[in-house]
Amino acid sequence: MQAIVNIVLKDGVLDPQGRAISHSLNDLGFSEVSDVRVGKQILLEIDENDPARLRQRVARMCETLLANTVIENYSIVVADEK
Amino acid sequence: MQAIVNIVLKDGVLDPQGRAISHSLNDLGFSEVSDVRVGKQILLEIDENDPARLRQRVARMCETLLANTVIENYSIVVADEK
Amino acid sequence: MTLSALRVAIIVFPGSNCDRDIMVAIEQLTSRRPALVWHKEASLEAADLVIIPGGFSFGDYLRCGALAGRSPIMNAVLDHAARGGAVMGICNGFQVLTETGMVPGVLIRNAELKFACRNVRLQVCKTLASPFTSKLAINKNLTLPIAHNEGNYFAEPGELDQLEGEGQIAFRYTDSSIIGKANPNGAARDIAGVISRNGRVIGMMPHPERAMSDLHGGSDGAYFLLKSLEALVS
Amino acid sequence: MTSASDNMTFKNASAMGLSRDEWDLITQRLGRVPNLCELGIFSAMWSEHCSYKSSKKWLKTLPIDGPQVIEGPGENAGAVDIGGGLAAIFKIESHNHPSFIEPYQGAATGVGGILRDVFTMGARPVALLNALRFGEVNNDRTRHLVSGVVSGIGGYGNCIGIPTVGGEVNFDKSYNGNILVNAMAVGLANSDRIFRSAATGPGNPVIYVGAKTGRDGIHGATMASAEFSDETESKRPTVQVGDPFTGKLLMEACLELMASDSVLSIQDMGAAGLTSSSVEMASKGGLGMEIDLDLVPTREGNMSAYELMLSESQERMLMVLKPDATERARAVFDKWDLDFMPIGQVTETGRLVLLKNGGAVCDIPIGPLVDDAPEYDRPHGEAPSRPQLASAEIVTDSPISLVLKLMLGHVDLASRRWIYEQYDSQVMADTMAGPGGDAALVRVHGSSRGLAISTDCTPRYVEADPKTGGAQAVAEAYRNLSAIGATPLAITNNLNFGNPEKPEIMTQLIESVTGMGDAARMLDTPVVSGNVSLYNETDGNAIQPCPVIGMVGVIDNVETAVGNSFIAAGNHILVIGQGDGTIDGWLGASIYQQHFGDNKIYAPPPIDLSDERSHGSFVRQQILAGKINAAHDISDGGLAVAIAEMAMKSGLGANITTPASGHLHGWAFGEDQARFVVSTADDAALIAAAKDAGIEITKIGMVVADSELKFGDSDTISINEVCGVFEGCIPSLMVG
Ligand SMILES: Nc1ncnc2c1ncn2[C@@H]1O[C@H](COP(=O)(O)OP(=O)(O)O)[C@@H](O)[C@H]1O
Ligand SMILES: [Mg+2]
Repeated sequence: MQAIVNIVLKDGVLDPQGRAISHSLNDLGFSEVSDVRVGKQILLEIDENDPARLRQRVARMCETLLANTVIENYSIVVADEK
Repeated sequence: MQAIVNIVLKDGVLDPQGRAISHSLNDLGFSEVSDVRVGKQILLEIDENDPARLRQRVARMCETLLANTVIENYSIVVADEK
Repeated sequence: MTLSALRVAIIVFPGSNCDRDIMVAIEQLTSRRPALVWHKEASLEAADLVIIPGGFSFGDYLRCGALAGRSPIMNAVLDHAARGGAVMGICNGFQVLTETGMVPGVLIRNAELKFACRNVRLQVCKTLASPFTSKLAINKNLTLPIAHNEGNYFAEPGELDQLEGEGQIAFRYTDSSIIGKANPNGAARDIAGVISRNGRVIGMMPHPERAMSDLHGGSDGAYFLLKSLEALVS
Repeated sequence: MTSASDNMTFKNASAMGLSRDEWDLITQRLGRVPNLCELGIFSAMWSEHCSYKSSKKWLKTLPIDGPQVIEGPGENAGAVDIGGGLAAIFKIESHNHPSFIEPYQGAATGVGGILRDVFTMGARPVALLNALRFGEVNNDRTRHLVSGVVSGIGGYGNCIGIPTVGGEVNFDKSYNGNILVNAMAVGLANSDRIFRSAATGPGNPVIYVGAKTGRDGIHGATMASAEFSDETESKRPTVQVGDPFTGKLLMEACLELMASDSVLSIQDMGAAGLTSSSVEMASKGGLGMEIDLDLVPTREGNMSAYELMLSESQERMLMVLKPDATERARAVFDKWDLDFMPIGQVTETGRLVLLKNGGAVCDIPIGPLVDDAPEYDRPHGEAPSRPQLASAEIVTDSPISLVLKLMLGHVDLASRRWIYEQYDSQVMADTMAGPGGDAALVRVHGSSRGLAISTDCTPRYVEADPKTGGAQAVAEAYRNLSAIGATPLAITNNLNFGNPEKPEIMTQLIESVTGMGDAARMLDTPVVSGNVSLYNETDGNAIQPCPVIGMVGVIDNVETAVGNSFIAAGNHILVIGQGDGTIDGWLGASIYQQHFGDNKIYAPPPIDLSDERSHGSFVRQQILAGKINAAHDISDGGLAVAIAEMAMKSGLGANITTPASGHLHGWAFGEDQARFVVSTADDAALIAAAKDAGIEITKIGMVVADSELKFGDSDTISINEVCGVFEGCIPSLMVG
């Protein structure tokens, strides 16, 4: 089964990358863009058929490795739960 | 309005980061993980009220800047269309 | 034409940080100071060689070279190249060139996911006619420094075959007594530098401007640059 | 002005780390109780970090003068004359705690902060170094911290384009819960164009430049007190995130503006952000300042006065401009896409007045903030006396080559390549000797002059005997500079210690500062800047004390410098600072003891400062005279390790004559001080010169073409084999 982890910076944490992209988009004529934040999306292929257990395991992975919980929040999407 | 752009590497494009994460997860005891791909998620705040036009503009941003279509695929989620 | 008549323009983006280094290197060889051109300029004065220097243009944000590749000055650089003008992209400059499609392929994260700063040994490949290789002996070895986080050259296997077939690979990482693996970043087929189909544009990861004399620990960079400049004036 | 509900009590002050006496002093000086913003400002200015309240008394004992000194401690960084109308401007600073919480960002912002200290003075930064201490290496947490810190240092330095040319790192379990990340930056300026921070000219505009202010790193102590929160907005401590790209733009913009005649005074916003920058500028100028907080550029909504004043958002500066320079300055910052905002003015009142929403939210006299900052003479005792370890008690008779292999695989001796290859050590194209040598050597751009730089400290010596250890750190840096042929000029220091409220920690601090001062005086290297980091403890256990020295020196012609790699077979190998008779070797507190001894703390090798001075000068003179073609100081691991390092770098081997009697291991691995290994083509001339100078010297062998080290007649090991151990250690530990 597949799981997707979306990782975004916590509110208030500076996102210099987003700021630079926002500037560039404005310069390229996309003046309607007022803010950009950049996150990560991690797609996991996992041998596990039970969506609940899958979600639980992925949450563990986020806490141990995938997310830097000091500055990032994560959310998990389990494909077959959708 | 908000738009989200998800950017993933095309199949066949090497993903060193995904591979390293996959290894690490296996080492950490998550042996059920068989594959990991790392993508980007770009959250845009845009002054535009028409979802269709929004999507069209964001697609232009992707083609001009946000994605490198040689190696990346992108998909657009427009918040209020969901 | 003499070397001192050669007009070299160096493009400067916010975050470029090897612009001065390559300027000094070129001046050392030609006795003529290259022009520094700010990225917001829309036009480029006539130049015999345009150099896109190393550094972290726009902080390497989004993708290395992506934001720089869309700067106003790049339209002028593309026009220059379309007219057959010579362009050299070093390190971040190489990344800018791939982002704008001026040379094939892309540069992704180093396989070991670490920044790598050290000397590498390169082998000069047999290429199509190009000022950047024509005066170098085929199979000659050059020792040059690298310093990058995204130098892992990638293209589809079919495209790689084609690049090899057409003679568009300028340099490969090769075995060395230097400590560490020959290929420092996982680049496909050990590719360290490629040239465009017309031979006039080169993108390379190593930094010749950091190997200009024995005080730098070697002068192969001076040798490579001098041979390229000589080819451009002849 | 202060609404009653906003009145603070001692409880609030205590939550911000202030003592009862300090609280009483504040209310007495103000003649009333402070409000939240005012109290925050007092607590920040009177914190250990800003006020040096525990260390000030002792820092005053350090030598700070010399003909070379242009600017001593007190400014953002120190400045020394290096000749040719130029000044080297440098400082070291710690970012220990943030790096433990978030290693990448903590280390990155540490580098960004120290760079701002240097370019604030009008200097273009030309080199970065660091001093790192981590816990036991066989530990996932340590690995995580090492890789995060190293990539964070590289992440900032590589991007901004300043080469990281050297540093040092040790591992010890006392750092398990409290790592040390000290970053040093060195810059160059014309000696008559140095900028300072004292505000001048009442009525002159105060300008905010750089990045916008967010809620980054706001004073952690207040987070505990929920009653401060008049908004529901999260008040959790947010980690400061470095933005080297903006840092680069800020550096270029500031240097461009400072080249014009516009800036009167300038100060970066480091610890305690807008608070310390405004207070320091006003206080140094003996003036006041009025700031309209509504004008401060922000990236988050609804920031309170308290948050605006205490935020530690990165890449920001405060400047006082000449009255007519505002538009010229604005154009420069526009070009670099940076915020530029006049937010107030210099006043004559001697008060800090902050306006918000049309009213005053702070009105306090600046004098007490700075002059009345507490200064403590904390209780201390005497350093414990340590037994001497006799070599006979510990040596074995294994062959030197076998012991050498073990030693070179010790994490404190092994190659640091895994670390320093992640740093761009060559950008700016003036690095003549980067990491891997004794001192780093950076050419002054466009000239033949060179700056030599090294960071050093041996915490196990400091722990065993803080006075000797403090002196040794200076002496080792002095030796590292001398070994490349450079003349040492001055030092910066970073005092990393545990909780100063414990007498034994205070003793360590005082004794090491005393040793450091003695050495700095004897070696003519006054202290021009520095930083103190206290309370480095977890669960009541202090770190091994670590007073790091960063030393800067000069060499007139970089071409005359030598490295620590053998040059040619047939050269002679000699030890300077050691006579034929000295063969017992000092093994107490050595790396050899760590391998073969017990866990007791023994006396470290004694330091003879006059020997350090004369041996260092001798080596320097002989290098400049072309009589020495390679030199390496003897430090951790002793003579055999020094020789092995010179051989590994060159690929050449060495035949070494071992002494006929005495303790072979003491001879090979003793850490006696004030010694160098050198190679020369003309041994007779060098020996004669040493005799003339009254310096002990011993010929111990020859450089050979075979890639082998040979000790005595039959003990041989290939360079490949030692290299494998030396280079393999850290990479394999990092894999886990
Ligand atoms: N953290 C580090 N960052 C950069 N360079 C380092 C670091 N640690 C060690 N080095 C480099 O490795 C070499 C050996 O370090 P060290 O053993 O501390 O030298 P020494 O004993 O001469 O002081 C030096 O050139 C030093 O600059
Ligand atoms: Mg040394």
